[in-house]
Amino acid sequence: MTLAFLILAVLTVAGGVAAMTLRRLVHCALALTVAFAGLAALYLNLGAEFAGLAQLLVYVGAIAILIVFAILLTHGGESDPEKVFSPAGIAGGVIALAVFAVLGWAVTTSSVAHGWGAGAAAQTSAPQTSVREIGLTLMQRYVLPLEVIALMLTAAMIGAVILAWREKRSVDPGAPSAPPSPELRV
Amino acid sequence: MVAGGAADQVFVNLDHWIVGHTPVPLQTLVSIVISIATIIVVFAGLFALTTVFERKGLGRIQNRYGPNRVGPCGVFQPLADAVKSLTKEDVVPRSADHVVHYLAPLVLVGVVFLTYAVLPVGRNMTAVNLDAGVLFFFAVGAGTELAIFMAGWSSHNKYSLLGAMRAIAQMISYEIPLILSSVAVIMTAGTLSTVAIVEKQARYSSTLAHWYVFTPWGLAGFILFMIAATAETNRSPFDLPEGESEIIAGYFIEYSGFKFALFFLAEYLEMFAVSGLGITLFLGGWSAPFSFLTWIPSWIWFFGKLLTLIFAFIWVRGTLPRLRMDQLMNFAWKFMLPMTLIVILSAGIWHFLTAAVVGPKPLGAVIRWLVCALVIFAPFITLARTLERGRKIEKRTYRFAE
Amino acid sequence: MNPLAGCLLVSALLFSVGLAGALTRRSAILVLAGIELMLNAANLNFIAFWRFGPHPEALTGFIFVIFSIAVAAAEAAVGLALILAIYRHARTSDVSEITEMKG
Amino acid sequence: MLGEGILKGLGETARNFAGSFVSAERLTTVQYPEERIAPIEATRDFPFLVYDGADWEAGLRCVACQICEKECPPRCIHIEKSKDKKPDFVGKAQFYPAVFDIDVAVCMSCQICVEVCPFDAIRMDNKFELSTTDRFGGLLWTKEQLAKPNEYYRQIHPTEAAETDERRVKELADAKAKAAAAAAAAAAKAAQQAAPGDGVSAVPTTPAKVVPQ
Repeated sequence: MTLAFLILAVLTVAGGVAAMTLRRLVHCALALTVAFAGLAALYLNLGAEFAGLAQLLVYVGAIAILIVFAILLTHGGESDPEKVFSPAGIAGGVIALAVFAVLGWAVTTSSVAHGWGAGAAAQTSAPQTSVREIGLTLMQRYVLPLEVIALMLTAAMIGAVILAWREKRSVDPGAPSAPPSPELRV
Repeated sequence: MVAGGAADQVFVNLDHWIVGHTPVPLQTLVSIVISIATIIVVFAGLFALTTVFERKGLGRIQNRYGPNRVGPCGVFQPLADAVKSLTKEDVVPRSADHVVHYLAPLVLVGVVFLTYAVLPVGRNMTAVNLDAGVLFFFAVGAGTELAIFMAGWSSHNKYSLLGAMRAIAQMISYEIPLILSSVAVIMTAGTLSTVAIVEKQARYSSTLAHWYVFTPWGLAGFILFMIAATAETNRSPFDLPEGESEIIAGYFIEYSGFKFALFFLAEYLEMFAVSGLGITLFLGGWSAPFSFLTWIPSWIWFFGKLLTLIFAFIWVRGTLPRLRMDQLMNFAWKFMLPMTLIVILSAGIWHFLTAAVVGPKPLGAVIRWLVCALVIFAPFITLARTLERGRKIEKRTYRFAE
Repeated sequence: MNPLAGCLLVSALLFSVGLAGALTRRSAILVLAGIELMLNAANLNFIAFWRFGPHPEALTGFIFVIFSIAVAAAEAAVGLALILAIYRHARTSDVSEITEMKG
Repeated sequence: MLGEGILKGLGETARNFAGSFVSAERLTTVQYPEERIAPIEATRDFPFLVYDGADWEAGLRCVACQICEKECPPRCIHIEKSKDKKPDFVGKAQFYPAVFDIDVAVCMSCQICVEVCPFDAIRMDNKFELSTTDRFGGLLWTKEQLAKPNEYYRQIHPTEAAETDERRVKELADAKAKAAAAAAAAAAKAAQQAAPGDGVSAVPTTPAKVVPQ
């Protein structure tokens, strides 16, 4: 439990909390990015260099940008501050607190955390894993999951493209007419 | 072989000497501070030089002199610019999101400086020798997009938002060919570490170095990499995000004074960083092209190559007009992406066409070269033909002008 | 507190924050963001167990995280495309207003 | 082939780049404060007042007729007539401007003042390095600042000045002839008075007033 770990943990959780509570959606997205980056730094701190960098590349470089784009394309930047939380807000918060209580209780009392953690606490240096080893493991032992993931990514890409494809508006007089397409606004 | 002699390691020895003379508990800290300070000073200085050389070079291309007033031949021009930008009023729009507006240039410059950590600027001269160096470069570089978005959105100006959206769309599109063209090198070198990639290229068979740019896939990959890098750093002809004629300055339209200077700095630093990565991946990093030139210090080689690439950037900027948005996107997805995939294929073929397959040295090497070149060139011709067939060039007719 | 328990606690906290967000926020995008946070919390657990577990050289947790990141990327892409499609249809991305399945 | 045009363009710019170091005629830039292009003769910007002789106050051609003040479209000329008179170049007693100001911040260099001046007193200058740190006083030019010798005028607009000089010489000659004629007439009159019945042969028929062109 080093100081660096503590600082990064606080940063990450603060980013997460800010992302879930701030009023403007773009601020939420930026706070979410802080949480993602903090997690990447936590991975690096734990010695998982490749995973940390992959997290940074995928989450900060792609997902955060995607979320930002989605916010702007759905006019999320101008949501009125009255209706940020849903009516079931308090119930949700209580459920989350209950989940945290259970998880925390499990962590603090479990023998796994104490047994392994106590044993590994002496093992201060991170296990040395080169990118080469990771690549070989991926290509030998986990080659089938890798292929499945590749297939799934392709399917997801095609699906996302089809979903985002602008549908042809059928002329339906009964349907409530959409407001005239408003331009991109913050 | 003591390549480069004493001059080669002069900075490394200086660093060791300084660290050796500090008290032991402070040594790590001092070593880190020295690395950071060196990177900042050297590359910020290079930025200052580049601004004046770019303006002079563009001037020469347009048959002008360029700046030549401040100091001898105008070399103190950056100093004058610095004084100007530091003394200008820092205007922040009233409706801007102040915190994000303030943070955006800082995040941008910080992120760009981070990417320099893995660049080997000379033998034993890498700030951090990461096992996943190239991945680190791209992962950290992804932060620039977010910083640009922050700048564009927080200014609360439709032009800056448009510029930011353009910049992000462009950077994401061109990041794919950028990474894919580096994949060919990573595949052949078998490592993600920038230091190891350079060391793989710093070997010599007879006199010629094993630079990847001397292979057909390396040459094609290098060209594709540099095109993608130009787009990635928003430089002309891909400078749509800041197109003056339509969206004035794009995402930094509402920035003035020192913050504007920071954006300017970040843009150039990005260019140096991505050029440095191109040098590391394709042009042999700090190594000399011929074995009889190894007496020149390694850092001179690196910075010489960097200056050459910067000149190429300036040259291209002085030549090509700005693209249109749809042309830009079409180029990325219809040309760059397939070509980079073909380069990866060619690199794979190169890897397996060893001497055992194609025969002994002189003839075998030629066959290997030709086969790999053909694998790239034939699809290139086909692709170019296909793209040109779809392009209709007609005489324009004007409805109202005539 | 030992390092593993610390990691697990941070992860639990992050998971609860994500869960609270996903349950309470009205914006569909933030619901998705909350789910991403929960996924990330799970990833942190994998890394922690890999790091402090008995067999770090087996790389199981590590590889799982890499796969999980890939899945998260796919999930985000499809999820946001869905939100866009719904927004285009219903002119809102507020989950408490999207109550009809009729198109 | 794809990329051919780009290479051609790069070749062109490379030629420009290298050529600008080799051939001087490629670089058309004039390094302004050190080198400068001589202004062409018809160049004009702001008016000045012409004077003859060495003393500017005595030689000022302006007679404060105020035609230019009235004609000036942006009303940038301000003239106050003197109370007394002084002789002009032909010796006739004329008013002179006690105050003659031009606000060059307002002047639009239309040259109408020059066109209408019957006395060739106001002409256009070609001096353009006129920066000042004083927005109000610095741009309001008084009589002292406006007065420039005729030699200066000849120097900047030689053709125009030659025409003016020629006309003025003729005017002077005419005036002298008229004066001589008047003197002759006076003498004849005196002689007639002295010896009535003598002829009036030598009187010239030139009009009394010189019509300006």
